[in-house]
Amino acid sequence: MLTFTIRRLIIAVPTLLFIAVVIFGLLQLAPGDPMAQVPLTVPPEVKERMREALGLGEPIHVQFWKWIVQFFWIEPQVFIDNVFGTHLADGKLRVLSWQTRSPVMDIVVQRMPQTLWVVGMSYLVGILIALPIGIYSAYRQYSIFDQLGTFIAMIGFSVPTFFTGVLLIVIFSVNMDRDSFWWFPSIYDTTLQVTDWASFGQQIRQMAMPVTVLALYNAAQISRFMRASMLDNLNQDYVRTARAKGVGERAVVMVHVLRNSLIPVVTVIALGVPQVFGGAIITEQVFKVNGLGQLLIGAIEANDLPMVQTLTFIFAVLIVLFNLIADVLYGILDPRIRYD
Amino acid sequence: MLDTSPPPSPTAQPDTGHIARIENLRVSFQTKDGPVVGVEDISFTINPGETVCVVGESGSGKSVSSLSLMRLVEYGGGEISGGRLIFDRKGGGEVDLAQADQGLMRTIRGNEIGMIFQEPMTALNPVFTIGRQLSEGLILHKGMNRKAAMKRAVELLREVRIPEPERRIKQYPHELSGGMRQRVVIAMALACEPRLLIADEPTTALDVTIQAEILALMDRLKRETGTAVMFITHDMAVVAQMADRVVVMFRGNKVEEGPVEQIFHAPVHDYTKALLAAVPKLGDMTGKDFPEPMKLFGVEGQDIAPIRGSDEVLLSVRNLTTRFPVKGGVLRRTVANVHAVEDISFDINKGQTLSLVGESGCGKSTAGRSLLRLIEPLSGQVELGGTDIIALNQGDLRRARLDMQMIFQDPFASLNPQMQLSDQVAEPMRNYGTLKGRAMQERIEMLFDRVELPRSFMRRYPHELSGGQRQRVAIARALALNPKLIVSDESVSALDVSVQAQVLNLMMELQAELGLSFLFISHDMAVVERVSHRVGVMYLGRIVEIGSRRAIFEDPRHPYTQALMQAVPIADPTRRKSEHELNFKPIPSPIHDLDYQPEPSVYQKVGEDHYLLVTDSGY
Amino acid sequence: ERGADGHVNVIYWQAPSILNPYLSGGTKDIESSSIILEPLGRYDPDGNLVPFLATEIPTVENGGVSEDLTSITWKIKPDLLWSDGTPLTSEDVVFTAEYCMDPQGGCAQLSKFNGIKTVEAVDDLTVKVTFATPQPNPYGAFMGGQSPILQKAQFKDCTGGRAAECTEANFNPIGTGPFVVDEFKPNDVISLSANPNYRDAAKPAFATMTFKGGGDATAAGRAVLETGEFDYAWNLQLAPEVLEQMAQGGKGETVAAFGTLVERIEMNLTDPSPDLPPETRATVDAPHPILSDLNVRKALSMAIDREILVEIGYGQAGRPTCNLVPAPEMYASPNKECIPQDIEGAKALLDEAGWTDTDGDGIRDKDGKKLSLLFQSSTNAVRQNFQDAIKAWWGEIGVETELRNVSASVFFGGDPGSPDTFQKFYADVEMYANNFDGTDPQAYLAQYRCGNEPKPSSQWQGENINRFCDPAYDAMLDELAKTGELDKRGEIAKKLNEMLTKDTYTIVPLVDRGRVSAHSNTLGGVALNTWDSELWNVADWYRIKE
Amino acid sequence: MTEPTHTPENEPVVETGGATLAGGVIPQPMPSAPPRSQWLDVWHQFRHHKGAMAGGIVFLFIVLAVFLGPYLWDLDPAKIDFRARNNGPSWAHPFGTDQLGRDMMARLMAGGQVSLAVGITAMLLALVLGSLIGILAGYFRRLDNILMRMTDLFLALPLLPLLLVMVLLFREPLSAAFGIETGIFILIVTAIGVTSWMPTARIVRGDVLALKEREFVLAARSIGTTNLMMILRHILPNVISPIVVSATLGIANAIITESALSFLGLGFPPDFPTWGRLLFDAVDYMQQNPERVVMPGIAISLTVLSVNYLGDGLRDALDPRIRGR
Ligand SMILES: Nc1ncnc2c1ncn2[C@@H]1O[C@H](COP(=O)(O)OP(=O)(O)OP(=O)(O)O)[C@@H](O)[C@H]1O
Ligand SMILES: Nc1ncnc2c1ncn2[C@@H]1O[C@H](COP(=O)(O)OP(=O)(O)OP(=O)(O)O)[C@@H](O)[C@H]1O
Ligand SMILES: [Mg+2]
Ligand SMILES: [Mg+2]
Repeated sequence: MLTFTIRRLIIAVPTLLFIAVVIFGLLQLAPGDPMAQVPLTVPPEVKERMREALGLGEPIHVQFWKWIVQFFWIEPQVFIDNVFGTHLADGKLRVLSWQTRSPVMDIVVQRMPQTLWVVGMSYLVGILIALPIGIYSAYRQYSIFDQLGTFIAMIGFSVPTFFTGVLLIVIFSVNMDRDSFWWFPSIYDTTLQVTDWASFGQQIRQMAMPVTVLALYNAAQISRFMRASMLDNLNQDYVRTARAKGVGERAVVMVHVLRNSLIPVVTVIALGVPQVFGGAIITEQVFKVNGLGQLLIGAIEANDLPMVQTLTFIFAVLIVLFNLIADVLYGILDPRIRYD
Repeated sequence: MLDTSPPPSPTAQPDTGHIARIENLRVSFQTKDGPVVGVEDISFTINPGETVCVVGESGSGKSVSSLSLMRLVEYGGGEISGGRLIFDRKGGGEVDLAQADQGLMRTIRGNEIGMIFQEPMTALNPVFTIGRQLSEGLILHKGMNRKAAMKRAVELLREVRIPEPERRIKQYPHELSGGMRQRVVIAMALACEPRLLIADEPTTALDVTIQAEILALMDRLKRETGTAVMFITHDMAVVAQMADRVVVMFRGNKVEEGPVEQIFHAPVHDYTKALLAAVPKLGDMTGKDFPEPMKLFGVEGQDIAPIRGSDEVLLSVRNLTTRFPVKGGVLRRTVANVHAVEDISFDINKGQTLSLVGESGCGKSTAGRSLLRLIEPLSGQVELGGTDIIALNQGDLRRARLDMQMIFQDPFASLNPQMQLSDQVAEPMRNYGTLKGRAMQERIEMLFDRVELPRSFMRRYPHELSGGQRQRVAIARALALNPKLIVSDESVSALDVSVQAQVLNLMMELQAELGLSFLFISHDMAVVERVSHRVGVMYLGRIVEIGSRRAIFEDPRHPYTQALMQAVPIADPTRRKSEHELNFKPIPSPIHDLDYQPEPSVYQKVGEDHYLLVTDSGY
Repeated sequence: ERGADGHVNVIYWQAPSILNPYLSGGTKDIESSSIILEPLGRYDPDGNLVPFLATEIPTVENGGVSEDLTSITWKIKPDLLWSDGTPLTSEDVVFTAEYCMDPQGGCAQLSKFNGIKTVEAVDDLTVKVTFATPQPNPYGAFMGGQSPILQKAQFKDCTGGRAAECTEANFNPIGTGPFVVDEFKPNDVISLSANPNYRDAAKPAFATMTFKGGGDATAAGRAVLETGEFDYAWNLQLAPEVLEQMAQGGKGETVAAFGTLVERIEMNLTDPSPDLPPETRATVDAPHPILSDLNVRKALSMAIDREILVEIGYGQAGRPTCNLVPAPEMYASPNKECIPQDIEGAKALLDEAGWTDTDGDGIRDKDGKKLSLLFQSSTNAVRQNFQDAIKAWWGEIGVETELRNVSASVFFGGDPGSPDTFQKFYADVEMYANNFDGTDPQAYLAQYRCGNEPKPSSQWQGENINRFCDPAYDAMLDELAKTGELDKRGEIAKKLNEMLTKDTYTIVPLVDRGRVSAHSNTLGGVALNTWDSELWNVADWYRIKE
Repeated sequence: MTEPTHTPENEPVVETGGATLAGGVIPQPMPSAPPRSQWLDVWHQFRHHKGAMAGGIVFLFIVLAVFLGPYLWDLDPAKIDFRARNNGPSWAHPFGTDQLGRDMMARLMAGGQVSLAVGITAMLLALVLGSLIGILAGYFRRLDNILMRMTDLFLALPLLPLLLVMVLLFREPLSAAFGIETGIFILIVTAIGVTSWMPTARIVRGDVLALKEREFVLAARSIGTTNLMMILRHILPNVISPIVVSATLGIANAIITESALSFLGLGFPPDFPTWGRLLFDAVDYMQQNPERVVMPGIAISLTVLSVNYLGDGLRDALDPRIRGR
């Protein structure tokens, strides 16, 4: 397992480099121009000047190399500087966003809190409700509970968040009285600092709706996989053995069957974690959370290539990492799986 | 429909002191061809401290009855459609288990009734270590903490004669040999010292020495704690050794019941007579050079001719070595190696049978699999009819497999749970396109007939069968292609002796007709004696003695071989072996450190076709 | 009294990315920075010039502009302080010009400084701008939200190529405006507080301000009109009935004002057929087989009911127009001819021009050429409604229309590699909106000069989208550039406008689009301004006490 | 003892293993019906699955309503009627009208045709791709790394630029080759399929990794099963349940993604209604005309729900242990 992990980590380097190249190529190929958002009143020759100022005139491989150097060499130095108070990166050019003309990484760091609070929390909540529902639905297949769970999960998955989000806003922000307990803000305040109980309460309130919407969506998906996988294992002979030992139904299901059913669920969850960092574009937009998802979509729309490239690459690193974690977990969950 | 009506039950007496009483049990299953009755009408009792052996035809409902007693049939799609299952609980009160709710059953299962399942591979949870699974019941019923339970688990493993239990306890089921798994299941059932132990063919995968030790263990338990045992087996010798009373089952009914001597010496029912007549006895073949088919009960004009085979070498194995890594630590790194097969060499001639016998876990299955390259051996040469198997690429290997087939030790695990039996048997023919359409259909039917499976089973799925029936499907599948070599790993262990006799005869017939060769792996010495031309005795990964059957059986030289012969039980209740006849030798382990360098095997010729290992084998 | 009214919340559904308008042309950035940075003068809601940092607007009359229109002299109000307490001087103004005119800087507002020869500080409070040629409209630089004054001290190391590296300055510019930045989270939110050194001691009334960005117009509208969480929402481009419904929330009200933004259909005078080689496709070398016919263009315009378009798309924020330049008054042609829909007339016109339905499939044709058009636009709910409606009307007069919508970031992206940009115009007609900065349409009209069309040799850059070319038009443009008298200018501009619209139907204006914004019932002092930043007068905003 | 009463037809057959003694002391039980193909069997089972049948009926109903409905309700979904804008349900327009006065019922039916076609085809494409790649990666160790790294790559690619590039490269050639509508259909389906197969692939691979270590796979290899047959006969039926779940989720995903694509200009022309787009357009009108959001929402959910139950039925039919219960 150790050698496997090490080998995979080594392979990850060329993989990621390749991904970086492909992303870069894709972004170059994709139609669009950083000047798209500049009003039409700005004449073309001025736009041309602005483009040049962004470094767009340089050949593509130079642009790519610059990004590589900035991302892999200068940004880590900045990180070290921040941690240890050194001055390695002083005066060196960091990866700069074309929209804001500021270091991309600073904005990413700025976006982390709300992304984790909202998207991360909703993922966590989603998993926490999905697993029990999936397990119980499988255990009591076709019971009322299962049917209801199926129904809600399907609605949750097939009704897009741009609808459920707005629905919640209409119910809880528009139609509730501003002073009632059930009123929730429709606009997320990213400047809110949690310092005491009151601000914590406020934070919870403003998270409530986006988290609900996203958690429903996540839970729907995970619970379906959990249920299916449990169903596959509930009838195996070892379950009978466990029962013959006098193990309670709870333990039979939660220990013996669950462990055998976890592989697909682990996969789905591991696939979802990078998405957390990718943000939830629509939900963020509906509730104005302005997390990483909004950052990415905004950057794509504005053709802010350094930003898109950096965000996507960070995303790629997480994907590779979490897929590796999933693979390692497979080996731990099912000792029969071999990777050598 | 049946000309058998159960004799008046001797248990109709007032029920004082019975630990369990089964009355008119009836169990049915839903299959897509309509309901099927697994057990039609069974009644018998089990008294404290008593061993009741249930014998009978394969598929007669033995396992189903025992599962009913545990109320586990429901989970397998069965339904107790009639009868009562009275169980006397520890506290005194009697309960009808057939009516009990699952909550009550939970406190009884494992604690008051322990069960050893017939197929140990599938019965163990593949993702938990042996230790974890063993300790579970202890923690649950005995209120032990994890550490104490683990300690007890190690003890239990030692009791069931598993070498190096500290190490094994951390292994997973698939890393154990068939016999070891069976012993784990036994240990699991014994863990809480239940008042009633249901043992469903607990020793089929065990060699005679370990079997004897396990039987002794159960006997001791019975004596010391008054545990009652319901013992399901096909091995009449074991019945003779163990039983107080015997229940004979046939097609879902009890046909005869009585004390063991009575059953053995004065059987009443036709089936019982047939059964006893079919029991192979060690020594039957003394003086004969070649194996010959068995005389079948009730078959006239059987042509019994010795099978000579040829002198032409079909399979030649040289210095075959296979090792498995033992993983340890959080990172699951290789910390040691299991020297499962260590430098073994042998030949098999065309049309002949080589039997491999030996202690459970000594590497027989691994040897069989390695030479078919189902496990990649570490080193060695294997030549089948002139082709070097080890050198083949995957495509050629597949073609070569047309000539070599394997019957797996654990038939349930080796059948695809999603496929109908007919499709499973047809698969090899489809794979190689040997037969098609009608011809294939006919062959499948023929094979089903020959292994004594009703054709109506063709549409069933593996889990709808009894253990023996599954084994026969596996045999039919291996025979489908008419291969040149069959590696048959414990292929008749789950069959009742009468079916076993027929299946063995079938195999020998094919051998005589088509010149089939067998590598026959078995624990049943009487069967080995019956079918083999040559015999190899394995111990701890090496062949310690190899030679013609006559030489080995009539003149065993190696101390292990001698011990093995000694331990063979005799199918006669009057000639029971006592416990002190057994010598409980500590069992060495095949697990060695990474830097361990084994010596090569060197043999000494002691007879015309009789070789003895001179290298230290650890015995 | 300054800071007495507490906190005010503003929401812009587009989030500001930078607070330096010289580095971004985006409206969101210009408007957000206008809270902090101020120009010498601004346009008021009626398009009049009003002094801000200057004492007065220089004109020829008051001698601020030289008679020959080649220089303009600004006088700065005395005793102005930057928010850091240092005095504002003419050096800062000169620096601002240098900053933007630096060739390496990529200044987005460079066109404001067009034609400037020198900018000199005459004394501490006087700045003189000299032009190379006479400028009838010398109010480009230092006027309006696009070109405010930067502090030299803060930006002196940020000129040219280093402009982008000054994140700190770009995010926290020191200004003279009513608020200063406390924290700026790019593309998200700005926290501001009252400028302690603001020139009017009583202003601003609010102590702090949150400027939130992101989401969409619906959400922004809802936050002001229905939930009351915000006080001001910018540019609520929503279907009128949706806006109406929101307004029933009772928490706020909408305000509308008109500028020069016109939603129009552009006719492609060149052939966009994919069968043509890339060098000639959609270039002047290949005239359009159908749309070169004036009658067709006219008929297409006649079939459109602009009143209904306004009703379904803009409500109070739109009015039908036939002009490319709808305002200011003096430049706007009175032409209203196109407003009544005339289906029958259109049919007759087409019949007359020889476009008849010969094969009976309901689609007109001529010389084997079907009257079938590809109509593209950017993705936007209102535009798609327009497309659907126009398609239906054109269907009535026997014109087949295929619709296509393209993501705005691609459509307006100008990537020469993409076939879907509005400049490339690989379609027969397309619809979008455009306007001009300030109140003078000269540059705007000059876009339609011969040779200014996008073409492969210019990397498809160019503003003459229709590939219109008329020497007479160009001649009049030259005349306009030379004319200083306002009445005369107005006349010429009207003429030019009509040449493009009424006379040739090269451009078919549809709707004069106003701006709708919303403010809460308790926010006072809002004066919606379409000629400058909407936040031009935040200093005057206050809380209405119940 | 409660002896169950049996009618003669379903008299249980006592078969406990066949004749024990050849030559037959006891007669062989009669062979029953000849073996049927496994798939017939699955079909049989499927037909008797309550959920699957209900799902099937609903699904059929939706398909019929969407494809045959327009013959009964022959209002033109593109017919604009400015006088009837934003009407609520009435006899003339049972589901009301939209902001241009178009009949919602007709649009729902027209939209359904596109959404169903796109949803199902794209889902199938993603499913086939995902399962294929997942199985290959899980089964062939040599392919594992390259295929999974490719999956990583696809997971990492930013969706929007990818789609934009696809339009850029393929819209005109496809339109030229297949006509505009078919061309766009192919483009959309491929775009959705190509960008949504990765989760399926990873999930299937995970299951296959565990599955291929099972003994019956070894046994199948020993009887000479080729890799192809191994996959088809042994692996695939055993990983069907995650695939089925992916299918249900995939169809919902495809329908929604289609509507998102139209914002990129990748979708169908803007005058083409689809469920996703109807829903999206209606969100702004949620307070005035709630039926406008509710109807497409129900249509999508019902489709997904019915496909889910069909999938459940298939899964149960393929699991011999559940069969017959
Ligand atoms: N789930 C099931 N569905 C249908 N039939 C079943 C099922 N389980 C068992 N049977 C049938 O019930 C009968 C009794 O099976 P059982 O397992 O009790 O046999 P057994 O006596 O233990 O045989 P063996 O010695 O071969 O293990 C067999 O004919 C078997 O085919
Ligand atoms: N996959 C594996 N991983 C690790 N160890 C294994 C594995 N398979 C077998 N072994 C070990 O190899 C040794 C030989 O096993 P094998 O199955 O060949 O025994 P056997 O002779 O067939 O025994 P039995 O008669 O009990 O079936 C045992 O110690 C077993 O634990
Ligand atoms: Mg059995
Ligand atoms: Mg074995």
